Formats: sequence, structure tokens, C-alpha cells
Amino acid sequence: MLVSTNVLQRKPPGRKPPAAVWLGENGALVALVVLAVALSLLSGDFLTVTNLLNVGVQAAVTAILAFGATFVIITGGIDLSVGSVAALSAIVLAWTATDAGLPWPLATVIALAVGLACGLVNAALIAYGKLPPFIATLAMLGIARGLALVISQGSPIAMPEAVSHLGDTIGDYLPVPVVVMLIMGLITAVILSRTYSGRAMYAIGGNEEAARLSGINVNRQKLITYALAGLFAAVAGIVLASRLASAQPQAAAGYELDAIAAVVIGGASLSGGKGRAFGTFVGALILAVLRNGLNLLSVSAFWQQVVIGVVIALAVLLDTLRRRGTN
Amino acid sequence: MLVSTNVLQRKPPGRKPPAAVWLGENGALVALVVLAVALSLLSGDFLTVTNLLNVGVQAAVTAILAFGATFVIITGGIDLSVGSVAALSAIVLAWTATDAGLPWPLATVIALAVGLACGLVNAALIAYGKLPPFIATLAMLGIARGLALVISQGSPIAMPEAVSHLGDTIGDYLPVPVVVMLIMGLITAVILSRTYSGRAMYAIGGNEEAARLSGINVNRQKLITYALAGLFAAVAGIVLASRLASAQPQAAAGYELDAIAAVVIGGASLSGGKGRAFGTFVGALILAVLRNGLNLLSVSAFWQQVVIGVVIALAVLLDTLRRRGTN
Amino acid sequence: GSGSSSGGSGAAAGDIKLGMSVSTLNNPYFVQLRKGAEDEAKKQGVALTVTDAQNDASQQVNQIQNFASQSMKAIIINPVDSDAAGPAVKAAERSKIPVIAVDRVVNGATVAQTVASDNVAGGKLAAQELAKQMGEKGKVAVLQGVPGTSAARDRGQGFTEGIKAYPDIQVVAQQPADFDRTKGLDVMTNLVQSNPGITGVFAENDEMALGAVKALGAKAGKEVKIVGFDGTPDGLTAIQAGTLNASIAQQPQLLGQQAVQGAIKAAKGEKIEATVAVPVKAVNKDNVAEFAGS
Amino acid sequence: MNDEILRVEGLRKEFPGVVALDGVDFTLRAGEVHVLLGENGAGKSTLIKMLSGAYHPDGGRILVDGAPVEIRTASDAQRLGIATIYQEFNLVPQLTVGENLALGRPPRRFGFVDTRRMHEQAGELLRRVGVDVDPRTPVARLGIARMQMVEIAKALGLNARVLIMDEPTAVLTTTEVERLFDIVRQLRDQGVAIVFITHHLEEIPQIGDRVTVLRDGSSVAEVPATTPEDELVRLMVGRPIDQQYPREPAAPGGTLLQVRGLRREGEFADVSFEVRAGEVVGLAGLVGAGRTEVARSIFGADAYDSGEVLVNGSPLARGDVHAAMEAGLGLVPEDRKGQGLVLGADVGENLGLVTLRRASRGGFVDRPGQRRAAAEVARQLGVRMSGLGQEVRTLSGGNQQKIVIGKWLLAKASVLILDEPTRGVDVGAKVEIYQLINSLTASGHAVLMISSDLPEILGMSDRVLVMARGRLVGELAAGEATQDSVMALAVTEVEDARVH
Ligand SMILES: Nc1ncnc2c1ncn2[C@@H]1O[C@H](COP(=O)(O)OP(=O)(O)OP(=O)(O)O)[C@@H](O)[C@H]1O
Ligand SMILES: Nc1ncnc2c1ncn2[C@@H]1O[C@H](COP(=O)(O)OP(=O)(O)OP(=O)(O)O)[C@@H](O)[C@H]1O
Ligand SMILES: [Mg+2]
Ligand SMILES: [Mg+2]
Repeated sequence: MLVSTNVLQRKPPGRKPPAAVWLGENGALVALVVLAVALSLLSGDFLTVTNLLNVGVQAAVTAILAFGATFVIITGGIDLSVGSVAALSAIVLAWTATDAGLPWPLATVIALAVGLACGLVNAALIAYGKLPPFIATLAMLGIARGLALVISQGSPIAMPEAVSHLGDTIGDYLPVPVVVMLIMGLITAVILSRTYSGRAMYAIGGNEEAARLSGINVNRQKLITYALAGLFAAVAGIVLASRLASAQPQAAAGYELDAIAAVVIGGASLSGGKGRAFGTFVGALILAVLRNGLNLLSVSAFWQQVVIGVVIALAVLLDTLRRRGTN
Repeated sequence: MLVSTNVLQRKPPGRKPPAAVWLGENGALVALVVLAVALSLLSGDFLTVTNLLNVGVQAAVTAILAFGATFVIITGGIDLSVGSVAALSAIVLAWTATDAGLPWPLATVIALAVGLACGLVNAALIAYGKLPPFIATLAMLGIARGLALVISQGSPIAMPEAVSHLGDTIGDYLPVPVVVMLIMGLITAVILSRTYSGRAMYAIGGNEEAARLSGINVNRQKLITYALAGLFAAVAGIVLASRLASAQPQAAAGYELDAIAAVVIGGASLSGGKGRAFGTFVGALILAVLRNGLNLLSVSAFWQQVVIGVVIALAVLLDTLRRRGTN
Repeated sequence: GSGSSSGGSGAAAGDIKLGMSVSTLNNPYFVQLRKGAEDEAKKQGVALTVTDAQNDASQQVNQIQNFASQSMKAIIINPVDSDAAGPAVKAAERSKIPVIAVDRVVNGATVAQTVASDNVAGGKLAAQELAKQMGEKGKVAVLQGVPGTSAARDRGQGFTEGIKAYPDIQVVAQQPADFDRTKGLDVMTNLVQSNPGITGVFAENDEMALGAVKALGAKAGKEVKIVGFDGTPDGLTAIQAGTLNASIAQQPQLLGQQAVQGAIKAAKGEKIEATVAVPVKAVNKDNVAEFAGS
Repeated sequence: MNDEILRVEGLRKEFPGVVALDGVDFTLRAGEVHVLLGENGAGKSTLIKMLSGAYHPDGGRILVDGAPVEIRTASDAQRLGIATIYQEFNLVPQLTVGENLALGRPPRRFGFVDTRRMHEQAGELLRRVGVDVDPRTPVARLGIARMQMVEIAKALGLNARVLIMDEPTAVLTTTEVERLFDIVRQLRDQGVAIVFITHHLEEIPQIGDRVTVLRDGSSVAEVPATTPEDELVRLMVGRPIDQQYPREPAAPGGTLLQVRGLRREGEFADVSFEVRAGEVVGLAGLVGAGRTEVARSIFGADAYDSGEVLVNGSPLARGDVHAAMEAGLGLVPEDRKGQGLVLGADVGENLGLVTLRRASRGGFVDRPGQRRAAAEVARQLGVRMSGLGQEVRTLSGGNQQKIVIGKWLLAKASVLILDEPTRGVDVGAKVEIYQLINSLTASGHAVLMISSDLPEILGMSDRVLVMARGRLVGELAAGEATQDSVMALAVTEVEDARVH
């Protein structure tokens, strides 16, 4: 061999201790810990089992929506329709189970299918119609919300008893929404890191043309991506409606921004190619902890929005500054 | 030398006729015309001078916000805070002029300064704090809205008489908001196409690294970009409050999505480097015409959202399909 | 500042902590309601924490849960939605914390007391008032609130039922303006284009009514009669000025005050009435003076 | 030395996990062309980026006219009279050529950008470098070679005292190279100091005056440009290379790829040829001859209007990359940054991209297996990296190119189309790539190689096809193909397929 190989490091690889590496990759986690410590110092009510479970429950819907949005954001897209699709799916479930009298398992399957279908329509507009994702999903935001209103005639519909247990607890303590959130998070992590489609999402978000020329069927993978986002939105909608025992046509309005914020706080980039399930999870927890803490601290309603804004900025700032420090 | 270089050029420039070029670059205009024709066929009330002026007035606030957002989107950023900043500026104007008793010209200057300041904070977070624009401006969305509520105690404040004329008409017909919109649009067009900063915005959005290495002070240009967006938001807020003769803390909530949609419908790309004032103007008109038309046609409340979604998707689809046809 | 937690100055009522979740503070009506509650809390010397659910039922559930973990002695809920409030109230029930519902009822769970004025009844009253002002004939446009919210639903329903009694009155247009003044202005402007003959407007809140007043300009209150809902300070001013003909006043401050009184009693374990009805009243030029002071 | 403009002393630069530069000394005089030579990843680009203000050194100092300077930003460099042509293009694709040329310093009138004058000035600059392109064309529409010429024009426009060129010839054909050399000589005679980086050793005596050799981040020698090639290679790689083009022809087998009458309006026409198993077919031509377009159409990356592509006798669907890959085609694209790499992903991820599907079972990817295969290819190609986890963006240009080739080598395509495969690759690594091409053809695969590096085409092809103006104008057997015969064909006057 004429050429030396790749052992060119004169400097010893200089690996950081694993903990540092892990922290380095989960900057949002540091912010979450700081926030939690601050809150437990400020309020005696924060660090109790019940309250932490509450935070989990309160994070669940946003987290599930955000997991779905993670797929989309990794491909460099955006999905503004998740909140509306969640509401539509829940309304469809409640309506088919009560007004149309279908058995609840069938109704649930139909509701999930509706979420999936919304995602597929988004994807078709984006992949084949070449619409910017912002526009396609903004259109779906209106369409899904409108359909939810049309179907429900604007009034909430009671959820079938059986499904509503999704909002309860297992035993005395473990809330089902938390369990569902963890399962969806695990599924997201596995899809992203272990499956063909997951890896393809990163490639598409990193460089769509390079992905295409490497033989990835970009359009098909986009279908899968947005379909997953729609499906996750349906799950989130069902969990939300179960917590309230009632499907609301106006449920989850505006949640799209929270979901996207959770993903971005979790370290993903809106220009694509980056993002992880765990980061998104932490992002959703930060938002939930923040809201919970502000309630516990009795911060006035008007100031809450200011404080939330400041803390979100600080949390991400902490992350970027720390990362710059390392480099 | 083996070959003269000029033999390499064989392909004649192959220019299209100017009209085709112009249309090709203003695809949204086609959609607007189609929409307008459809509405005038469906409703006899659409194509009247009064109604068209109404549409202009109703487009004004979104259009002014969208002009500001155009700068940001061209640099590859996003500004979610424009609606909140508009409300905050208007509240500050009304409050300083009434409760604090300052003369209205001074109050107006302060209000504009507040918008500018919000933009500068966004920019500082983005340029120096390296926050993703989505997060920085989402934080500002909360902060500005919160401050508007805090200052106003949650209640509307009457606008000073003198400023409220901004909501009136010049003579019997010409509405001032329309005039302001046109002026702001012209300013946007000139800044974008004729000034150093405008050209720098395109460069930054197209290839930030190239811009930096060409000696463009990227951070300074980002400051200018977001400052302009903030300033435009303040103008929009003042126009909005003048129309109502009252500054509302909740005014313009959710307008950020409308503004961004107008920019994107107008042909800009959220990944930056593309966008024009005229396109944005057409985008804002499309949204206003659509809402106006739905009222004229008395479409039911529930269906309105569906129709808006479908028409937005179709309008942009028309544009992308046509463009694909040409290429 | 707009401090929502009004600390008890005196220890008269002991260390009673009350939590109150308001459906939204986006709307002056609820700001008034909060003010009534806060003033009463201050007067009685109890600590009151107010949160804003931002019209989001699930956020409201979260807030009630959070109140429970803060061991509030009683909770006041102003439901975003009557049905959706059920599970939230159940959660409080489990922690044995009494709940007072204010402004809207809670379905699917029992509360210690409901302090409300009936939106459906209000809608009917609005129909009567508008009919009276219009001389029982003419064309009416309705400005609807955010589709799918209970206030929009109930007021709309009440109005539709009420207006049936007047065969010479036709509802020619119903369009959503999302409880927002600007949208009220834009939508009304558009409706005037397609229905030039409108002589009456019912807006499902005062904000939209004031937008309509702007849209109608000189005609407002004269050729075109406008009835709003809520009796907010801006609304009352407009009635005095004659641009708004009437509003259905719900006395939000009174609602807030009654709710706090009920909550304190419940916290002390006293017996309280299951319902307190705060009357709705049509405010018009004749009686506006009574309300403007409050 | 009194005409010394620039001096670099003990310059150091560290990146996480890598010391890129470890005490580099280097001097530059007015009126000289100073060649920087070194293997891929030796630190050449890093060095010049510190002169242009793109990076800041961790140690050592830079002196201009004998005085130490701090170069923090690109404008600092511009102020000192230093202009740089980077290895990776720094153009804004959405803007016009004229605007790119004036980027950051457009002519102004009354405070407003004077677009007319900007485009006039651009026209002049473009004429100077000899590219006849309308300054109002968006850069996105240009091919790689013309982008390079625009980059050169952009740097010229700065009228700098020091002009740094990082591998400007990597994507140019002989013609443009000649043209560029003329310009460089003119500038040199006007007293401009020029830093010139290249992996084409034959260019050194033609254009250079002195050579500084970098190895592993340190300057190891400074020699005159007349130093024999062998000696330069030894200084650079540390040992001699006996044969630069080690082609071992394999016995040709059956036809693997057949292209019949391929045509796309305004781009190319009547393109017909075949490639047989075991063959390396070279595709030569001037820049803009349309080779890239033909290659992309065959692979399904672009659509075409008429004609046919057959692989192993069966026709291929148009514009379907996936189908082309299934049939056994592969394409190493010429634009590594735009089409070849996911810059933000790591080396392992990029190397595994083409074989991702194959490495999946039931939708799940065998990532450890992929990593192992990637590590093996990286070793074969001598990729200089801190590990498979290094972000591709931070690799040196030549090493990035190795990744683009490596991912296709893993795919074992039966017909591999290489478009400028060794662009920016150092002499040692080139030999490695040629060896890999040999082993591919020995095992019955075929290679279609497009290259603007004529010696490479001549040295490695069993057969040479020549394109001019969108048409195939000739075919030469390995024996008859010489520099002159190929060039003669490349400039044949044929009817231009690109004229509408
Ligand atoms: N931003 C960065 N982060 C980490 N490592 C880097 C970065 N930039 C360069 N390097 C490393 O520094 C070393 C030198 O790279 P450089 O680009 O200077 O090489 P080069 O001599 O220009 O090579 P080539 O001939 O391939 O262009 C390489 O090992 C490269 O991986
Ligand atoms: N002299 C020219 N006149 C007109 N168009 C040209 C010219 N040169 C290049 N082009 C066009 O520019 C684009 C890309 O050119 P590029 O320089 O990459 O050459 P190419 O087509 O890839 O050919 P090759 O790979 O043979 O150099 C093509 O669309 C080509 O048609
Ligand atoms: Mg280099
Ligand atoms: Mg080429």
C-alpha cells in the first residue's frame, strides 16, 4: 500500500468522559434540571410525587404531538396541522362511537386512520404537489379544524367510557397518558435510530438531492414521515379527549407551536437533518414544568406569558452558550 | 492555447417575452386573479369599488406585518412575534398618550421605538446568542403579549384622537390604512432591491457562509433585518388600533401565521434567499379577498376554515404546477 | 401591577388559600370577573391565586391539578367548556377540595356551588331587546364567537330561539368574528356589502359589537340597531354614546365576588346553596347609568 | 527579503480531536506564485483560511509587510489586500452572477445599489477570465466549472495584493486552466503575490516559483518549483509512488450498459454508446460539453426527451434513480457538496447511505454491520478523520471526495459512472482509487469515467469517448488516445445540440 491509512491523529483522540458526551448532546436536559432545581427551591409543592406525575400528564399531549413533529422536522419540513388533526381524530372517535353507534375499538381504528389520512394528504401536497410544507400543513390546519367543527356541530361530544380510561391511572398512581407518552417516545426513538425510514429522514433533511441520488425514494419517505406525524397527532388527540372525557372541536388549538418548540428546544434544527426523540421529550417536559411551576408559584396570569418567553429563551441560550464553550 | 474560449458559448440567451417573465415570477398574482374572477361571478357584491377598498383595508394590517416578515424570511429566518409586537406597540402608544399624558407625536415615536426594540432583542438573541429564530421570536411572542396585558391591565385603551385618523379615509373614499400599506410596500421593495442591506439579506439567506466570507457583517445585517420587522409590526399595530380607535392587548393574536403565509404564498421560501415585496403584497391580498368573499357568500362558520385551507393550498398549487410546466 | 395573588392582610379568615382558573383573560369580561373575585378576596383577607387557561380545556385541567397539589382550600373554576371541566373537578374531588363553578356549569361532576348567569337566557333576552329596538321587524345579522366555544354556542342558541317569536324579523347572515373587535369590524363591513338592508345586529360579545359599531359608522345605533353581550366598560360607554343600543350585562364582577364568597364558606366547611343565580340584565340607554358606576 | 509581503510563523490550529496545523512557517513575496503542496488533510485549506479571516489561529502569528496583524473577519483580510478563492464555492446560488461578483461591496449611487453599473463591472470581469455568461444569470444555473470561473472573477475584482487560490484547477479542463494560468502570470508580473494550491503536480513547473510542502500539519520543506515530480511526491507522501496510473486491463465481457440515441432538448442529442463488463470507458470533453447531463440522465437523476438506456439488455425507466440502482447502476456526482454528501451527518452515515436499503431487514437497519463496512472502505481510501463519527463538513476537501466515492464502492454497482471522481484527491489517494477501479473491473464490473483531468482519462481508460457541444463526436481506443487526438475531437465543429 502506498498510502497511509486513517490513523493520523497526533493528538490522542481526546475523548471526553461519556457523561460529558451525553450531556453535550442533551443540552436541553441541563436546562430542565436547572429549571427543576430552581422550582423545588422556590416552591415546596413542586418536588412531590403527585406533582411530578401531574407534570408528566400535562406534558403527555404536547410530547406525543412533538414526537410526530420530530420526524417532520428532521426531514427539514414543518407540520402546523398536528393540533387540528388531533382534535379531528378525537371528534371522529367520539362521533362514530356515540352518534354512529360503532363499537369503540372500531371507532378508535377509524380515528387513527383519519389522522394517518390527514398526514398522507399533507405529504401528497408536499411531495407531489411541491407545496412548501408550511403552506400545505397550514391549509390542513384549517381543513381539519373545520371538519372537526362540522362533524361535531361545534359542540363537545362525550367520549366512550372505555376509551376514556386512557385518561385515568393504572392502579392508584400511574397515569395512563404518561405511559402512552413513554411508549410513543420509545417508538419514535426506535424508528429514528434503527429503521430504514428513520435514517432516510435524516438524509433527506441533511441534503435532499444527495439522498435522492443515493437511491432513497424521497417522495415515499416523505409520505411515511407525514403519515407518522398524523398518526401521532391522532393518538395525542385521543389521549387529550380521554383526559377530558369529552372530544372538543377546539381542542389542542395552537398546540402546533408548542410541539415545534419542544422539538427545537430538544436540539433539532428547522433546517433539517438533526433531532432526537429524547431531546424532544426533554423539550416537552421543559414546557410542562414551566407552566406547572408558574401555577405553583402563583405568578400572575399576565406575567406568565412574559416569564414563559424569558425562560424558553434562557433555556435554549444556556444550551447554545454551553455548546460554544466546548468548541 | 488550444481553443478560443468563445466557442464554448453557443446557447443563445433565449429570453422569454417580458410579460411571461413577469407572470412567471408572480405566480401568486395568477391565483389572485382567478380567485377574484371566481368571486365576482359568485357574488354581485364583490366587484364594487367600496368592497374592493374594504378588501384593501382588511388586507392592510396583515400586509404591513408581512412586509416586515419578508425581510426576515429572505434571510432564512422566521418571526413569530410580529402580532404580539404590533399589539404591544399600540398599547404603549395609547397608554403613554392617555394614562401617562404625553403628547401624541411623542407617544407615537415611543411606540415605534418599542417595536424596533423588540426586533433588536430578537436579533440579538439570534445573532449573538445563536438562538434559532423560531425560539427567539416565540419567546418574544409571549413576552410582548404579556407586557401588553400587563400595561393595559387586560383592558382596551382608547387611542388618542389624532392618531385614530390613521383609520379614517382621505377625502370620502381613500382609506388611510390602504395608503399606509402601499407606502410600506414601496419602502420594502426599495430596501430589498436597491439598498446594501436588502441585497445582503438575500445573500445571507442564500448562503450565510458565503456572505460572511465576502465581508458582509452578517450579525449587523440581522440586527437591521429583525429591527425592520419590529418597526413594521409597530406600524401595523398602530394602524390596527386606529381602525378601532382603541388599542387592544389581544389584538393581532395569531396574525404571525397569516403574515408568514402571505410571504410564502407570495413566492418566498422559508429556507431563505427568495422573496419580493410585490409577492408578499399579493399574498396578503389573497388572504383578505378570501375572507371577504366567504363573508359575502355567507359561508357557514364551520365550513369557512375548511374553505380557506383548501383555497390556500389550491392557490399555491396553481403556482407550483404552472412553474413546473414552464421548466 | 396586576398581581393576581392578593395577599390577605388580616389573618381573619385564617390561612385560607383559594385557587381560581379563569377560562381566558383575553376578554375584558373575564378580566372584570377576576377583578370582582380579587377585590372580594382582599376584602375578606384570603389569598387568591388566579390562573388563565387561555381558552384551552386541557390546560385548565392542568391548572386544577396544580391547585390540588398546592393544597388549596377551595377552587373556583370558570370552565372553558362545561363538559371538559368534569374530569378536572373530579380530580379535585378526589383530594376533597370543594369546587365552585362560576359563569358556566360543570357537567359530569358535582360542584359545591354554581354561580352563573345563563348564557342561553341571555341570548333570548338579547333577541327580545333587539326586536324591541327594531320595532319587531327588519333584517338581522349575527356576529358569532369562536366556533365551538360554549359561549358562542349558548348565546347563539338562545338568540335563535328568542328571535323566532318575531316573524317579521329575518336573520339574513350569521358569520364568525371570533369574539374579536377587529374581526367584528371586518366581517360587519363585508356583511354590509352583501346585505345592505340590515337594520339589526346581534354580536355574541361586546368586543364584536364595538367592531360592528365602527363598521357601521354614523348608522350605528340609529338606522342599524346593535345589541352586544357582556356589558363591558367599553360597551357601556358606547351605550351612553348611543352607538350601541343594548348589551346583555352579566355583571361579571358580581359573579367573581359571589364565587369567592361561596368558596370561603365552602373552605370553612359551611353549608352553601347549590346554585347562585346572578341575574342577566339588558342594559340600554335608559338604565345604563346604574351599571356604569359599578 | 524586502519584497516579502506575508510571513507566517509557527501557526497552530486545533479542532476538537484533531490538530490541523502544528507550527507552520511560510513566506510569500510580491510577484511570485507560491505553491502549497500536501496530502489531503495536510492542512493547506486550514492555513489559508487563517489568512482570509475565516478561522482564527490558536497559536503563532501572521505578519503583513513585517508587522504582526490580527485577521478576524473577511473584511480585515480585504483591507489588508488579501483575496481568497476557497476550495468549496462561496457563491449565493439565488443571486445573479453579477451580484455574486460584487457581494458585500456593490457599487452605490446616492446610497442605493447601482444595479446597472454592478452588472457592467461584472461583465468586464467575466470577459477578463474569459467566461461568456450573462451577468444577470442566477448562479444556480451554472455548472461547476463555470462557478469556479466566477469565483476566480470574484477574487480578481478585489484587486488584491495577495491572491490565494485553493485548488482552482480541480474542476477545470485544459482550456480553462490555460486561460487561468495566463491571468495568473499577468497578475504575477504586476507584482501580485499568489498562493496556489493544487494536486495536479504537472501544473507546478508551469505556473509556480516556489513550493512549500505541508505534511501532517507542519511545513516540511520549501523547494523551487522546478523540483522533479518524484521528489515532490516523496516530500509530500513520505515515500515514492512508482506508477501514477496503474491500469490493469481486464478481458472485456458482455455489454452491461447500452445508451441509444439519448436526447434532451437544448442539452444533448444523438448520444449512443455501450460499456462492456471489465471495461473502463473514459468520457472526455470541454467543460460544458454536456457529459454531466448525459451521466445524470442515464442514472435517472434527470429526465430526457427521447432515446433509451439498457442495462444488461433490459430498458430502464426514465428519471427513476431507484430503478437505475436496482438495475445495477451507480453515479458518483461531480458536485460533492450539493449532490454527494449529507454535510451535517457523520462519515459512517454518509458511507452507508447508498447501501442503507441493502443493510435493512424488515425495515430495521443493521447499523453495526454498516459501521464495519464503512470503516473498511475508509481504511482502504485512507480517509483522514478522527473517526467514523466525524461530521463530513469538517473533513478536508479531498477526504470528502473520498467519502463520495467510498459510498458507491460499497454499493458494488455493476456499472459505476464516475463524474470527476478524483477532484481534489491527492496523488497517493488517487492511486488507491485507481486500484479499486481495477479490482472492480477485474470482477466483471464496468466503469464509465468522466474527467476533466486528461492524463487521468488517458492513463486509466480502455476506450475514450469524446463529447463536444452535447454530441458524441468520436471514440478512440486506448492506443490512439493522446492529449492531442482527444483535444482535436473535443473542439470539432459540430452542430450544437444545445441550440434550440
Ligand atoms: N471545522 C473543522 N472541524 C474539525 N476538523 C477540521 C475542521 N476543518 C478542518 N479540519 C481538519 O483539519 C485537517 C486539515 O484540513 P484541511 O482542510 O486544511 O486539509 P487540506 O490540506 O486542505 O486537504 P485537501 O487537500 O483534502 O483539501 C483535516 O484533518 C480536517 O479534517
Ligand atoms: N458554453 C456554454 N454555453 C451554453 N451553455 C453552457 C455552456 N457551458 C455549459 N453550459 C450549460 O451549463 C450547464 C452545466 O455546465 P458544466 O460546466 O457543468 O458542464 P457539463 O454540462 O457538466 O459538461 P461537462 O461535464 O462535460 O463539463 C449545462 O446545462 C450546460 O448546458
Ligand atoms: Mg483543502
Ligand atoms: Mg461536468
